[in-house]
This record gives sequence, structure tokens and C-alpha cells, in this order.
Amino acid sequence: MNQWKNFTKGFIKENPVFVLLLGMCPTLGTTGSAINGLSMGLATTFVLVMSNIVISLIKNLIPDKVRIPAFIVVIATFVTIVQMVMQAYLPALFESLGLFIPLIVVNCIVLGRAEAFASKNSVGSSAIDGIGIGLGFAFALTILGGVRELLGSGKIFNITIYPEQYGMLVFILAPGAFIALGYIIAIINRLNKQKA
Amino acid sequence: MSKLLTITPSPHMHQGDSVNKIMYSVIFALLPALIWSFIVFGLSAVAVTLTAVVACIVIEWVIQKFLIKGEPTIKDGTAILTGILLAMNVPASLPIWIIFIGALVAIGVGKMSFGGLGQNVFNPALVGRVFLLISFPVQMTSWPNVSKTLVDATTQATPLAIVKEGIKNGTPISDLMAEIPKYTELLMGNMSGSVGEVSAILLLVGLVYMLLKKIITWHIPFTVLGTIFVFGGILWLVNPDQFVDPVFHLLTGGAMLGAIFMATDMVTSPMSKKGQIIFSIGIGLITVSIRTWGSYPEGISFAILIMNAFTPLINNYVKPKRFGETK
Amino acid sequence: MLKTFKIGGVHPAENKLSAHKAVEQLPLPKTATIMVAQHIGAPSKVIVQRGDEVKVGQIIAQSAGFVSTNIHSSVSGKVMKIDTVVDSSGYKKNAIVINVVGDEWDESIDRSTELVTDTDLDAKAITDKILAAGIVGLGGATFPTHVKLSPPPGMKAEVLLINGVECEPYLTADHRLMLEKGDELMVGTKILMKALNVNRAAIGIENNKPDAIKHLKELAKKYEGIEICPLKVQYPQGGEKQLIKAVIGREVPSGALPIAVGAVVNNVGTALATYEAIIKNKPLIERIVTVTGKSVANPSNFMVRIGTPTSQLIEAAGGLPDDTAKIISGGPMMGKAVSNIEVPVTKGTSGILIIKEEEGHRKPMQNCIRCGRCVSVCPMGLEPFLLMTLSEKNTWDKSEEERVMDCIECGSCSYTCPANRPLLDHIRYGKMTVGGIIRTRK
Amino acid sequence: MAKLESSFKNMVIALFGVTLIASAALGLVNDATIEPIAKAEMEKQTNAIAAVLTEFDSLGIAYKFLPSEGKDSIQIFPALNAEGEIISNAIKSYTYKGFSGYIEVMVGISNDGIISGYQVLKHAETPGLGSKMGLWFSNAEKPNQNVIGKSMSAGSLSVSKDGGSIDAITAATISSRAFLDAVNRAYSTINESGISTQKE
Amino acid sequence: MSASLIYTIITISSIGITAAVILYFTARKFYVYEDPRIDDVEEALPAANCGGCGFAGCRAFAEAIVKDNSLDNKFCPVGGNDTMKSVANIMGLVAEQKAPRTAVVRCNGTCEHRPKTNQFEGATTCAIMSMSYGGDTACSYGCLGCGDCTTVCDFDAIHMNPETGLPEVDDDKCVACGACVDACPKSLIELRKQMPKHRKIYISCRNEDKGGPAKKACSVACIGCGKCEKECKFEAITIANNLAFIDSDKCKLCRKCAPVCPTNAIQELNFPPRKVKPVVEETTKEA
Repeated sequence: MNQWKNFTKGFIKENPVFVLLLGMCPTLGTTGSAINGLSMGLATTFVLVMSNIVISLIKNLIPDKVRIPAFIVVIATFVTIVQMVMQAYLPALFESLGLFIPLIVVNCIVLGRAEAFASKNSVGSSAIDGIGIGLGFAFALTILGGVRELLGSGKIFNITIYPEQYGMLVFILAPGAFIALGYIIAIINRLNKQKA
Repeated sequence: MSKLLTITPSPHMHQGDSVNKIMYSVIFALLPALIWSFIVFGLSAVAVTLTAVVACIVIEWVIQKFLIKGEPTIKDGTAILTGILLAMNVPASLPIWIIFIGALVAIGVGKMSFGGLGQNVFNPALVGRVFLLISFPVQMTSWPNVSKTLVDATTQATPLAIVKEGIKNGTPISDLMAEIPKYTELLMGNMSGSVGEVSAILLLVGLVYMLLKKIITWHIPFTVLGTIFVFGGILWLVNPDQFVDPVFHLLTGGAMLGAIFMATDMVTSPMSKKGQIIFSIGIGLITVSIRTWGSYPEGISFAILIMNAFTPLINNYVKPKRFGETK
Repeated sequence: MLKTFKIGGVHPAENKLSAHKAVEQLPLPKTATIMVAQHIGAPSKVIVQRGDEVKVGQIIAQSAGFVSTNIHSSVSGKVMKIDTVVDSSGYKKNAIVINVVGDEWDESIDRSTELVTDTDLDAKAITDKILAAGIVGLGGATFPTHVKLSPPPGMKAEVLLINGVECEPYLTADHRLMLEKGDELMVGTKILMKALNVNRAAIGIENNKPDAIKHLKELAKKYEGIEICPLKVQYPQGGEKQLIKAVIGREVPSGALPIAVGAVVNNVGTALATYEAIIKNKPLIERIVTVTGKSVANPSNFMVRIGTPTSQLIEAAGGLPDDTAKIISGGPMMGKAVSNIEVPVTKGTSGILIIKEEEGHRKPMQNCIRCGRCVSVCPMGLEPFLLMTLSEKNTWDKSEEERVMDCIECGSCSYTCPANRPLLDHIRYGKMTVGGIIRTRK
Repeated sequence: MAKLESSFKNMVIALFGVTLIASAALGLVNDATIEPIAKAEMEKQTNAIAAVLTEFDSLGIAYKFLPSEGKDSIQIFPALNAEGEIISNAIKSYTYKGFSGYIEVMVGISNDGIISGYQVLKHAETPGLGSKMGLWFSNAEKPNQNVIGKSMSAGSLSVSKDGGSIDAITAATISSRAFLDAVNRAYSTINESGISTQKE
Repeated sequence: MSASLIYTIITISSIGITAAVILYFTARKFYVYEDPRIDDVEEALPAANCGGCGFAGCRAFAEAIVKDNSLDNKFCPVGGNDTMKSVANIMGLVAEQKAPRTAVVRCNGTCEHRPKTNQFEGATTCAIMSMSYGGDTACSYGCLGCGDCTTVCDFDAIHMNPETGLPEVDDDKCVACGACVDACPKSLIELRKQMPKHRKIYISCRNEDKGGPAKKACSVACIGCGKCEKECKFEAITIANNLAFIDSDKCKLCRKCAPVCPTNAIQELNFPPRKVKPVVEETTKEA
């Protein structure tokens, strides 16, 4: 496969959030602001890349029947590492994302890539796939977080665009996440359809 | 013969009712209460209502014309109705830009996203209202004081809010009742609240009109109000110090408006009579539950939206009595 | 309280314009076009040839199966051709075209009007003679009557219902028949009772025909076992299942025939035809047809020979008005709009209704607003909006589950739909398709 | 290299190997981060205390005290001056009277009963209404709603609706009352414990 | 090495071993054999799930092939011979080669050729219209123009031409799945053998009436006169029920039949312009 294509597919064509609708739990839960979305996306990217690399390295050592537990252990290990490091060195971010970091373990994007891609491809391809998909995820979360932050509190990356009193609170709350996500997906579908 | 004969399958007669007629009749039924609210709240209510109606019509037209690229159907009156209902569900003192956002959400999110008239799962006006309530809680819960509207609007809590806070603070019901207007005043429309909540009696006039015109049947409004009365009554009998009496439940807040005009929205209520009764009981129970134990003083909007979500399920499982069915 | 059925129903404007008009004999046509398939079931087998001379009442096509019946010439003359002609739906169907010469009746037919009140034939002989006379249900369904009179093994008729409801707006043929041929109707009913071996019969009449109710009540005193049952004016009171429910309070189970609850329903026209066939030896060659419509100069009831072109009937009622949009064979609720003014009268033609331009078109369809009116008016307790959607989506198994086959095609749903949705069109298609699927399954 | 077959030996060895390496890695990272994590936690609390107390040199030993009213004990962090005397206390107080129940507030009160600052630590109030209390009661431009600098010794604080001196948050009277309840509890606890007057 | 590290290693590793043991025995107990060829065959299929093969979808088709272990009467019209060849390779069978086909619409009853006699106002689907009426023209065999064929097409290959009111097949997109053939209540659509450059010659009529009525209903109706039958040297044309039919398997595209048709009912598509006598041009123009 063309490595460039392999890398870019995660952004629009196979975007895990907007097209494949995977990993909805962190998507809806952590995108109250652009910065939170971006951080969550990067944390996931790290886990994704690392687990993809490790899994593609050990893919031939793992018998088929135990591959899922083995993959999960690998993924869980990296998630726990991320969690501990974040707690130690980025306590403020850990505070706002805390609950969702452990959930990266069961983020279907990570296991999905491990199962569908890393367990069948070379280390290099898997790493690039992990970076591409991970950044696509981060990109989606940042956009969603940005939209919610902008509509909800008039800010983007904490830079005030318009006074907060005009913000629509609902976008900060969970229902707003669903509404915003729904409309972003609608727009992406429309764009994809026009291209096709 | 020069003209071509028309051929159609039967039947060749039609009752003559149309969607437009139904919608305009509902609007007509809303007018007494609306006009009364104009008198009570003055120009601000007129401004809110006009903005809501015009915004709904314009937004629906723009979406149909440019986004869906279909034939605009604004003439059927549904957008006007949504606008009026939205306006009747917000405080008269609401800033114009907020009501505009409400109309945008009601039509754009609540109605057109689902495919327009008849396709929406939730009552569009309530979608708009709840969106505003969550987004702008301060503005949406600052009710103009009825008795002082002609001067500058000061805010006053609604009877339901007074009771809710009072109970939370442990004040006995009897003391709280002294703070709120008398029942006769509530019935006539002398309390603070949303544009359309003020006069129970004029809403009832609208109900009678719609029943006579056979636009709606008794099933939904009477079951909703009945359930609120009975469930509220049971709670009241259990502990009259902790729970308010059922008449108070009926006369305050949006109970009347919700039961008569919002729950009966044809699109979002079940088709069969049996289903409508189940739907209405659900609304009544959820309303009283939210009012009593929830964090919001009023809950009929949420109750209707929640039951709206159940409507397809009810339609699927509650079938009318089939002819020739053996029990 | 008047008797009626319990579920659904509508009340369209009655418009019985020709109720006070006595039945007139329509002059003979120049050519009579007699369709070969005039009834439900197998088309009859033609037994005449081109050029044959036929007399009035002579059998020209024979029953071709159990659910089938005979067809007789309604005129005398020469068979001009046996070919396909365009019927009311625009499809080509087989027909026998007879060039009318004179009016020579078959010798066996008794043309006197003298009332004979009894027959010495037994049940079997009556049924055979009904088949021989080609009698079918004259209410519009054209189901061969002899089949109705032969209950399947193990079933026994308990009561005979005579349908004089005429719930279709505009139509008055049955109304006039009950007023003018009351005695013959009563005798016909007695004969049918004898054929079915029942001792109870009820004639159901909608309450908007008080003169007919009064007249028949008077007559019923003379005929033992026949009661007159006035019914509430509610469409479709004349539906077979609705009538049974209204008169004897039983509900015919889904998919079953009326005989399952011990009832047999026949139209008043059928009862009269039975009288004429048994007593006068006259086969079914003519019937009463109402020609009506708001724009018709002279709404009338005619006694018409089968095979007469529609145009001749319209001419007799004052000609075709200029602003005609539709011509309907039958009533406005269940009748069929004809594609061609020359289509001949068949055994099932109960009326010719002419609809004006301003009432003759469907209004543009809007989105379903789920008002539920179709559900509340459906006399079978179905959900027309759902059946239409299922039909549009071709989900036939679900359609069958929702009992599409129970639909009696009364049209109440389409009539009442405020969004002008063609509910019945789609349901009828669903019924046809599901019916086909069920047949192949067997 | 072909994939290993799913035999018993292979499965057990593979899974054992993976878990062994994973757990070793985890243990190592844990060892490496255990100190920074504790430090970060500590810092968080210190920051909160520092935010509510104006001037102090060092923190005394924190202790817990169960007030006579209320079911949970309250944590008190005494602040000392250069001489080691307690000059004020940071009290982690709470209330259950919030619109949505539990609210936790860190309040700084000097020995003479002046509120030096507060920080809302935990709450579930309605966003946009009750949730505003973090800023509302510390707005220096609105003396009627500012609690900072108010003296508690004159009696407990209450909202103007109940005859007090503090303006409640618009449309969130209940949250405001609850907040003041937590502040009042902090003061009464300090008084009850009596430690503030003791010198060490 | 700290104590916590040792504990971690011991607990996690023992969980790992236990899981492996449990999985091993579970896998042995619940062993299910599924022919791996089903997946392979399914992968070779075009995944259109159109049902053109007569099965519920591509998966069902694959299962049927593997189960029967034969390719008799099994053909994927969408993938065509290439797909069937690869399926045959997987199965180790020989694929039956079929000539590729495309759909043609056998009606040329445009508004000018076939005047309306009625105005239909019911639900606008061909199925419903044909159920209650023969159509709104005098020809009860012709196209009803409601576009049932276009809605069933999964491949966007058939569209209504708003000018003629008749459907037109896009040869490049048509895969001959036959959905439109089933959808047309008048059976107007026929799958014909694909000729070079999509050349087609066929009787564009299904009217079975006798000459007179047929011609009266539609000016380009086939009247069953038999002239084309006589003209054809390859016996590709047959007449039945007053209607001619050109067998696409026998037709050699000689185009001799078209000029002799008195009603221009024979349609030729994608041919280069004719270099013929002006007489024929005249008649074409008149029609």
C-alpha cells in the first residue's frame, strides 16, 4: 500500500469518528473544549502507535486463539503508562480527562487497528497507520471540541471570540456533543458525496 | 369529447380536510390565550411571538429552498404553529436573539433534520424550548412579574419555583401557599410564567374549540391532566406537608399548555387511541415526578419529549383492536 | 340506539339525488357488448359463434368451474363478433358483441308481472337454477350466488342477511328496488332461505331510507321469518362483515367467510334476481342502474339490459355535462373510474356517477402528519398509514402480519386523510401482492 | 515466520510472555512515577490552600474535626506565621443543600473571622446557574455579592432574600444558600474545634 | 526491584496463564468448522448485494456455491465472467461462460407517438397504475412512465427521460442484474446480449393487439406484419401474438430489418449513420 495514502486515510476518508463512528465514548465525553479534545486525541494516538508497533512485532508469536487477550494486555499496558505519566507531569489535564484515559483500553479504534491492520502488516506500515488514524482521531476530537467550545462558551483554545454570556450552554453539556457531532458528520457525508 | 377523462382508483370522494386547515384551526384555538398574554405581558410578548413566528417561517423556507432544494411548504401553517408554541413556552422578557436561536433549533434541528413535516420524532417547539432552557438557564427562568409589567419588568419566581425552593428548604406547604396567587387567579391567568402559561381558562377554551372541530380527541389532554391530578393527589394524600395538592399541579406551569397543545401534536403522538392513553399516562407521571423530585421546577416539556421518543415504540406494539380478533 | 358496527366508519355526504325517481325502462341498445368475465372467478366459456342468432335469455357462455357462472344474452339479434374490447380499466377483455334485432325473448321465460309467492323446488334445485340463471352478487362484488348458497362441508348457515343498506353515497338503485319490488324481494328472500335451509332472515337498511323501511316492515308481516333491521347511517355499513356485526353482533374472523359465523349475505338485487329466476324462469339479463351526479341534468334510476354502453345511460339522464372530470361505475367510495364512455353495463354495475371538474381531482399529496385518522376510521381496525408504508417499501411479510388481507377496500382511509395520501391505492397493491404470495405458498 | 499454532503450550507461553513483559513494564513506570504523582497531588492541595489564604509562612499539621451539625468530619489546614502561631485556617467544608446535592468548598478564614478566600472543589450544580458560584462570590466590583473580606464573627452569612447581606446568584438562590451554608459550616467548625485560639 | 513490582508481575502473569488455559479448553469444546472457501468466494464477489443472482445477497450466493460445490445455474450478472472465473478458481471448478447482457426498454411510446386518452391521478407507481388501469393511453402494453424501474436500480443505470417520458438505460452502468425486469409490470425490459460498441437492434414494442388497434394507439407500434421476419436471413426474428421479436443470440446486427418496418418499431442504437437510399430517410422523418 502506498504509505502516504496509508497515512492520510485517517483524516477524512476513513476518519474513525466522522466516518467509521468508532470510539464514541471519549469523543462525546472529552470534547468540551478544543484543548481537551486535542489532548485526548494525542493520548490515544500515542497508545495507538505504540500498540500497533508492538503488536505487529509480536504478531507471529501469538497464537490465533489468544490474540485478543494478548492485544488487550499490550494496549492496557500502554494506557496505564500514559495515565501514570500524565498524572505525574500534567495533573491539570489529568483532572479533566482522568476518567476517560483508562477507557482508551476499550476504545474500539485501538483494538480495531490492532486486529485489522497491525496483526497483518509490517512494523513500518503499522506505525504509519497508527499515526494516521490517531491523528485523524485527534483531528476529529479537536474539531468537535472547538465547535462545542466556540458555541458553548464563545472561546476556542481558551481564546475568547465573543462574550461568554452569548454562549449556548447546551453545547458544553452531553446533549450538545451529540448535536454537534451529528451535524459535523452530516457535513462530512455531504462533502464526501459531492466528491464521489 | 375534447377533455380527457380522469382515471383514479377509488375512493372518489374526500372529506375536504387538509393539513393546512388543521394547522390553522390549532392556531386559531391558541389565539385567546395568546392575546391574553399580550395584554398581560405587553409589547415584549408581542415581540417575542412575532420574532418566533417570522423566524420559524424564514428558517423553514431557507432550509427547504437552499439546503433540501425542494418545494417550500411554509404555507401549510406548521411553521407558524411551531413559532407560536415556541413563543408561548418562553418568558416574555426573553431577548430577541435568544428566541431566534430557539426558532433555529426548533425548525432546523427539531424538524427539518428529520425530514420535515411529519417525519420529526420530537415536538419541534419543545426541542427549541428545551435547547434554550439548557443553554440560557438564566434568561429562560427570569419571569417578568405580571402585576408590574407595565412598569419595568422585574423578575418573579413562578409558583412552581416558589414551592420547589420552599420544599427544598423545609418550609411547610401551608406557608408556601400564602406566597402564591389564589387558585382562581391562577385559573384566570394571573401568575408569572411563560407567555402561554398564564391563563388556564383560555387554554381550556382552545381545547373545547379543538374538540368541537374534531381536530383532536379527548384522549390525550384529559389523560395527561387526569394522570397529573391522580398521581399528584396520591402524593398529596400520603403527605400533605411534603407534596402540593393536585389542583395546584393542574393550574400551574405549563400543564395545561402542554397537555392541550404540545402533547396532542399529531406528528409526535401515537396513532391509536390505546397508544395515546399510554403516552399520556407516561407524560403525567413523568411531569409530576420531575416537579416533585427532579431538579427543575417544571417538567412537562421534558415529559413530553421523553414520551415522544417512545411514540414509535408505542405505535409498533400497541395495535388498534382488529375486526374479528378473538380475545 | 340504532344498530351499527363498532370500529371505525365515516359519514360522507349522502347526495341521494335520485332517491325519489321511479325506475324507468331504458330503451334497447343498438349493439350489446356482453363481457365474458362479469363475475369473480373463472371467465365463462363462450358457446356461441359469430353470426349466430340469439334470443333474449339464451345462454351464450357457460360456467367454467365451481366459482363461475353462466352468461345469457340480454338482447335478441345476431352475434357480430367475439373479440376483445376495452373494458373500464383500459385493458382488453373478451366480449360477445350482439347486433340487436327486435326484442324476441326465449319462450321459457314468463314475462308476466303476476306475483307468485311460493316454489315447490327443493334447496338443491333452487341452487342449480340460480347457477343456470347466472346470478351473481349484485351489490358490486359479483360473487356467484350459487357458491354462497353451498356452504362448505361442516358449516351450517343460521341466518340469511339481505343487504339493503346502500351505504354508498349517490346510489339509489337498491332503495328504489325495495320500494317498487318489495313483494318480489320478500319472495326472493324466502326462496334463498329455503335454499339455505334457514328460518331466519334479516334485511338491513340504513336509516336514511325511512320510506323503504316502512314499506318493507309492512310487507314483512306477511312473510314469516323475515325481519327488517334499520341501521345507523355510517359508511361502510353495507360491507359484508360490517353488516353481520351490526345485525347479529358477530365478528367474522380474519380470513374467514361469513359462513364461519353462520351468516350468508346477499344483496336485495340478488334476492330479486333469485325471485325472477326461480318463479319466472328469467336469467340475469338486466339490472337497475342509478345514473347520477351533481352536474347531471336528470339523475335517474334505469332498468338496463346488460351490455348497454354507458354513453346510452348518460344520454338518457340528460347527456354528459361539459365539465365532467370523471365517470364512475359504481359509487364514489368503491366504484371504478372508467377510462372510456363506451364501456358496457355488466352484472356488477350498480350506478353511473358523473363527477364535476372541481370535485373530480385529487389534491396534491402532502407528508403524513400521523394524525391517526385513517386508523380511527378503518372499519377493520387496521393501520392504513402503516400498510401504505410497508407496501411502498415492498415489505410483504410484515404487511401480511399487519393483516393487509383484511382490508375491505372501503376507502375510508383515503377519504379521511387530511394529507391526501393515496392510502388505499398502495394498500390494494399490497393486498394483491400478498394475496399472490399466499397463493404460491399453498 | 509462520504464525504459531494454537496449541496448549504455545497459548500459555505466549500469553504468559506478554503479561510478564507488560507487567514488568508497568511496574517500572509505576516506580518511576510514584513520586511525581504524590508531589502533584500535594501541590494541588497546597495550591487550593494557598488560593484561599492570603499571608502565611508555613502550613501546620492538618487535622480532621467532626462538627456537631453535619455527618462528615471536616479537614482543617492551619496556617502559621513566622513564629509558628496559627494566624488563619483553610477549611475543607461541605454542604448537602445544593440544588444537586453535595458541594465541597475550601474556605480560608483568619483568626478574627474574616474570609480571606474560597475555592469550590466539587459541585454538580446547574451549569450556567449554580456553577457560577466560583466567581460570583469573589467579584470585588460587586460588594453586595462578594464574601471575601466579610467578617463571620458578626454572625452567619445569608442571602438578601432571607434577610442577609449577600445577593444570591441570579436564578440560583438555592445554590447560593447552599454555598453560604458551607461557608458558615467552615466557620462554626473552626470555632467548635477551638484550636485556632491555641498556640502551639 | 520493589515489592510492588514483584506483586504486579506475579498477579498479571498468573491472570495471563489462567486466561490461556481457559481459552484453550473453550476453543476445543466449541470448535466449529466453517468452510474457509465461503469467505474466499464472498470476497471474490462484487458485494453489490443486488440479488441479481437469485440469492438473498452475495454471502448467501457464496454459501450456496460452496454448499452445492457446483456452479450450475449460478451466475453473478454484476461481476460477469471475470468474477465467475475467479470463483471457479477458488472452487476448483469450471465456470460457465455467459455472454454479457444489458437491459433494453421495449417501448417507444413517447407523447407524440402515443397520445394520452386519460389522465391518471392515483398513486404514481407503475405497479399501482397497472393494477387498476391499462395506462393513460390507448396502448395497454406500453410504458406507464412512473419510473418503478429507476427506483429499483442499485447501479444508477436507468433513468427517466423527462422529454419522452420513457426510461433509458445507461449501457456503461447496467450490469444486467434484472431488478428492473422484475419491477416493470408491463414486462417491457429485456436483457439482451451485449454487442460490440453497445450496438443494439430490437423491436421497441410489446403491443400484442392486431395491427389496426395497435397502430391507432401508438404510431410506432409493432403491428406484427411479418415483413422483418421475411427480411432476416439468420432466422433471428419470430412473430407471435401480433408481435415481432429479435433474438439477440441469433442477430448479426445486419440492420436489414429496420428499413422494412412500416411503423419504425425497430430501434437501432449506437450504430454509425446509415448510408442508404433517401426513401428510408423520408419515412424515418415522417414518423
